[in-house]
Amino acid sequence: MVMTDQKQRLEEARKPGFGFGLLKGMAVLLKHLFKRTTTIQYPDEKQDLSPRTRGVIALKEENCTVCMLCARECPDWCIYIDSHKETLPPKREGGRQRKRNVLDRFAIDYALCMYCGICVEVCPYDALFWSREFEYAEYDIRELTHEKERLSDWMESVLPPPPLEIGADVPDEPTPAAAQTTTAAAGARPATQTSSATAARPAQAAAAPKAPTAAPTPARPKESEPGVAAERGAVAKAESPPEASAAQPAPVDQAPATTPVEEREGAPPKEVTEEAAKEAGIGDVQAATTQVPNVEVPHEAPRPVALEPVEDPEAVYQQVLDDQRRKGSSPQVAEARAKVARVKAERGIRRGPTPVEVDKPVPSAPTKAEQAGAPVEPTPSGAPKAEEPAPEQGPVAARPEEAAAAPQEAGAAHPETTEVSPSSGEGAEDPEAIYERVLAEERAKGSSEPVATARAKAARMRAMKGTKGPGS
Amino acid sequence: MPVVERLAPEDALARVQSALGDSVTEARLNFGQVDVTCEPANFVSVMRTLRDGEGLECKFFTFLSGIDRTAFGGTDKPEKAGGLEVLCHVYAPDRAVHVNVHVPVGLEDPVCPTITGIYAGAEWHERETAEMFGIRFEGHPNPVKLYLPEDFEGHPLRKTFRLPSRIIKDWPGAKDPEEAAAGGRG
Amino acid sequence: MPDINLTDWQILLVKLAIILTVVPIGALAGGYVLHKEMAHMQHRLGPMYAGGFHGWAQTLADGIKFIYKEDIIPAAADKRVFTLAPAIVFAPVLMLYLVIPIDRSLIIEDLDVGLFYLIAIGSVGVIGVLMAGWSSANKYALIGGLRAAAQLIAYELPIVLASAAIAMLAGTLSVVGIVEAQDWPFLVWPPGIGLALFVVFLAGAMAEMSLPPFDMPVAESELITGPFTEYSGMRFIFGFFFAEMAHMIAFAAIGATLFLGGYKPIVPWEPLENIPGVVWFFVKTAFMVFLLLWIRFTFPRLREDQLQKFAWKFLIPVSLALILVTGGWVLYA
Amino acid sequence: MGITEQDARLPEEVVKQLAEGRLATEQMILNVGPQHPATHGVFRLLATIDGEVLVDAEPIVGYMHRGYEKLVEQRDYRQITNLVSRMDWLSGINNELPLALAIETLMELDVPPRAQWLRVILAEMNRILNHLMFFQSFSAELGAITPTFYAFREREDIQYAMEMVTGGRMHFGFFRPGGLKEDVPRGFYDQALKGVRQVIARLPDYEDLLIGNEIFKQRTINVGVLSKESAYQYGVTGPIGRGSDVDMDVRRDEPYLVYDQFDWEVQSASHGDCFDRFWVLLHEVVESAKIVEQAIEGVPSGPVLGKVPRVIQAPEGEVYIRCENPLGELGMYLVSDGDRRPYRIKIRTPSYSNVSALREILRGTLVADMIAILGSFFFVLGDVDR
Repeated sequence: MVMTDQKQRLEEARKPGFGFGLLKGMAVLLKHLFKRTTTIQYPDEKQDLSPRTRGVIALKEENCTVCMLCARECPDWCIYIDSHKETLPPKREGGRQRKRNVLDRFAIDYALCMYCGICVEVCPYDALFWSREFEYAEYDIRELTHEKERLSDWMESVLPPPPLEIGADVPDEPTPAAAQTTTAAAGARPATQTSSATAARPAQAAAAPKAPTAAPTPARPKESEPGVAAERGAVAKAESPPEASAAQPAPVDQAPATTPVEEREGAPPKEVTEEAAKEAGIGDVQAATTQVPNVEVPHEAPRPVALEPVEDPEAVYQQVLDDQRRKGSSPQVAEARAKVARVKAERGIRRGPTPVEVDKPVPSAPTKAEQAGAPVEPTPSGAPKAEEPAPEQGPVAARPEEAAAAPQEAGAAHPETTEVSPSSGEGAEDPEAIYERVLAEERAKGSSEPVATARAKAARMRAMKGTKGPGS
Repeated sequence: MPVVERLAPEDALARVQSALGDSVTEARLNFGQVDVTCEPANFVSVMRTLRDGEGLECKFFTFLSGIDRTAFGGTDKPEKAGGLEVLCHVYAPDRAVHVNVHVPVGLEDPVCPTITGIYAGAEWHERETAEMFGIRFEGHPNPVKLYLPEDFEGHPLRKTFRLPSRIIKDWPGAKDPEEAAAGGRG
Repeated sequence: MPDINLTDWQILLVKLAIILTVVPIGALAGGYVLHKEMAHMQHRLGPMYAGGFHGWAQTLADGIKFIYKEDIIPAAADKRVFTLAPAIVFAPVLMLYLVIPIDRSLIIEDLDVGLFYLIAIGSVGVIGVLMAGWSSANKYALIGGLRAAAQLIAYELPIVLASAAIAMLAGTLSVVGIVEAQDWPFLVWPPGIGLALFVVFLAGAMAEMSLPPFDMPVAESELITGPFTEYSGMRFIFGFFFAEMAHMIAFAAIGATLFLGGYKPIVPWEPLENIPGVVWFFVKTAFMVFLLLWIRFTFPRLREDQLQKFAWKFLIPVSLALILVTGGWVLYA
Repeated sequence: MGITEQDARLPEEVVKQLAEGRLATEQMILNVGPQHPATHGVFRLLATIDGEVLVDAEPIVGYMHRGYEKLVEQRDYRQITNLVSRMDWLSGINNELPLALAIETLMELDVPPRAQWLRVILAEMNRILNHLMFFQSFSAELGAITPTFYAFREREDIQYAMEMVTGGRMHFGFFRPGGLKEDVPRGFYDQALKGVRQVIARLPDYEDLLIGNEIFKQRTINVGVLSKESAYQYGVTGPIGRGSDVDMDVRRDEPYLVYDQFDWEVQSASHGDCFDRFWVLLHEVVESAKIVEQAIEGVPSGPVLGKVPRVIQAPEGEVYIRCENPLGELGMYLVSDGDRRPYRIKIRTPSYSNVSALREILRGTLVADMIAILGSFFFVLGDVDR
């Protein structure tokens, strides 16, 4: 009996001792005297804080559309935004005059802020981020109200979100049952209609009903418990249906992009992933399952994406570099991204549109799922390549083959996102058309009027500027 | 001791009903817990029965508080609004039975008998409820404020009490001045 | 000793000067050891910045800081008693150093009744503690002062008895005489008796100095700082921290002298005789300081009544018995 | 001894007692707190002492009352999650749990299995953090300073794992109605395992330092005995209740999340004194560590957020949900009228009920025991005052 055992130990412990307990305690201290200390000498050394650390809120000013969502959701009423409207001349002959909000003031009173992160969470345009910075104490409480200049400075220290742990998934994935029931209906839909985020899902949905615990990524970091990993791998192997892997080359092109640092750097080395994937024989499923956006931010109309053909690594490098610079990334970041792109090009890795090669098509949700970009595996089956000039297909360009190969998996695509997702070929669309379409979509989704308009406007603006997304 | 006898919620309800009989005006199940409503006059006897009653033995006192239902339903459904009530929750550790006792009290001079004689732990809870809702607990051994300063005016958890912090400052999330002055959503 | 003719007064002044420099330096060093030993036993680094190398100047910096702090006397305090108390705590501690032999001839005053003197002077400081507690007009201070007084009464006896046994073994009350009597340190010879006496002495000394686990008079989680709750600045540092450190080192030195053979080598072995007595003395004192601090960091504190019980029902009977045993040893061995 | 002139000025009763040779004593009011090292915050104990004996001790609370129950009525559900996290600042994520469960119950939301398992992991890690904190504060109050630093060292690894996931060290704000805010980052399992295994590996040291220490035993055994009957009467739960043989643990009695899938024991002891409370506290750390290890082994894959409407709006209704907070039963009685803000939430915090029992057991103890009892009552002022 465990209970009596426990009681017995307690009674044993309560018996008076004869002083040996004192000596034992002294021995513990003596033992520690000769151990290395764990102190971090703070101002000289600093702990490597987690990328999610809620240190301070940084503002990416260009992305702010003055939608006021953050200020409205803030429980402490500590965000102050001032703006004015500006009228721009029509971009084309005969077009409408455009109005846009110009941010005059964006201030956060950190004396009031409770660091809950709701503003970061609700921001539909990825203008707010958590930075790990925490050394911004002031002598006067009034000086804790930081204006947008200071907030923008902190963008420098924003890290890309870390890759997710084994078995992570999209939050709004249909439950196994739902997946089954929706299979038929969704299966009929052309794959091109699925949004980027959804693209990753079919295989998983297919696998899910059978083995909810299966399909962890084999790309578990080396330091992980070998036992656990092996076990998991085995389970996954045994349970994941072969079609699943075949069906899932899916480079998920959700594009983080807004974060200044190359997301992929956070991912485990590709080689490891590949090897492990081969071993487990489910590589692609994994890839798809591990990285997906997991935020409840509303789905936004994807933007037309121009996929330029890129062959030569150096060219890739240059192109990405220019691209990044144009977008205003800091030089280091731009260079890092460009290098990553080049390395990929050199290795002949052909991926789907990733944040590097192609910019992020979806302005909101997926951006927070940056890890997505990471260990997506090169697909032997000739899955979408970044080089493929397939502008009409937008983010989902990758999908047709798979859809053909495994219609029932594709069918499991998330119904919600399916509806919302943009039709392909919007690349050719006129900004005004985009505006109208996005507005209609948002309304259909049930977004509130201001949000819908704001999104639509944002979409139009981006279309006009020719940028690829607010995150750029 | 872990739970010795698990009761289906219906059985629990039946037991409570048979033990309390007419002293409660209503008894029903709510998410697996027994909800009873009784008059203030019967409150003490109901609590005593719950604590000592055969097969009930709700000896664990969870909490006592109040609910001001006068603004229930908001402006949309004002017909749903109710009055003020005292809510007491007790639990039978041996049977995992929860009983919520609702005691409606009048809005004008709300009075409720104390149950400190049955559950000693009710002392603080009653003091808190008294200052927060303005409900007087008759016979309470130490009827002074618990949290609030002695000279505090008003009863914060009444719906008529507005949070000053939401009044003195304009809502920064507002898109126009009227909205701002209206104090936003809260 | 060079042949310089000094008057008695001049000699006295020189001796005073020596004490007044050595003791503060010792106390500062003791404070530093306290910080560092505590830190490393607790898996930390302790002070690392002040002075550059491993924060050696930390206690000095602390001392200077305290000197610059405002000296506050509570309005309700009995001012004369309040201001006098720290001096009364500190002075006897200084006087302890008079009779401790650092080497065979390095002693300020080799009194014939040196041991008796140590015991007598060592307990005077409690009067200061009691004065501080009483005059502060603070209830915590009062409780602390009374606890200190009660503690002293209880623990003076075991110390006296243990010292008496030592005097019996050495056959003299002179401290130098006691050291000379130790061919082997008393700790190991007579076997068992010496160790038992040492434990009794240690417990008594720690209680008298109110070091944890006998720190009920200060008990920071109960009485804030006990009698010194209301003190600040210089008075606090001298009455409390400085006196405590100096007292601890003094008792460490006394313990080293009485039980570890003072300036003599740890074992009577020819090669070790070449090492100067000063080195032996400091090594042994340092060991005692380490031991006292080690105990201090490990244990929770006792309760006042438990401490009294421990003293009257355990330590005093045991030390009385030890005197008998020692007497037997002296007679027959 | 005769009565001197000075004595004659004393109160008559004292003079009489002196004349009879009895020693007269006088009672004294000792204000422990609101600023006092042993009260972990602004808690005041109005103690009437006679010498070192406490004749009476009245806990006075409210110095930190922030009016949570009012504040939550002014905020929507998403905002509340971050607010309740701050009630008991040592167990933030456990505070969010009953709120999330209550909303899910009213809205009939399905929580994906992965989210449930991760919730268990996070909640139990938070429990370890909390218990280690009280382990250190209790020993520090008894005068042993060293365990403080060991406990903080152990906490750090777990704390870091929590930070990896939530971005916060105390106020996590990570549970959402329907699941979690986001999935855990890679490397979390390893960090968490490292943390809990380290704690388990070092527990023997703790036992040697305190449990086996004779002085510690003297200070805690048979000190501050809380009877089982009183524990029920005052609604005392958690390690304190279980130390008094109130063998209640919501995780076992009415399993929520997936607690019924793990192999663990409810620790309890029957003497009701400081030692037993501490014993239970320390051994619960092991149990929590066991749960964390098992949970990490078995986390299913899948989403971490179920199908949740964009605006959380609980339908009309009321429900009482309770969870086993590190310090005891944390319950929330949620009344909703269908708005996006709760109509009323009665928050039943464990520390509040536990501290209300203090007065009863403090009577007749010594001043030094008072400190031991306060230390063994493991309360967080923010949780008492709300």
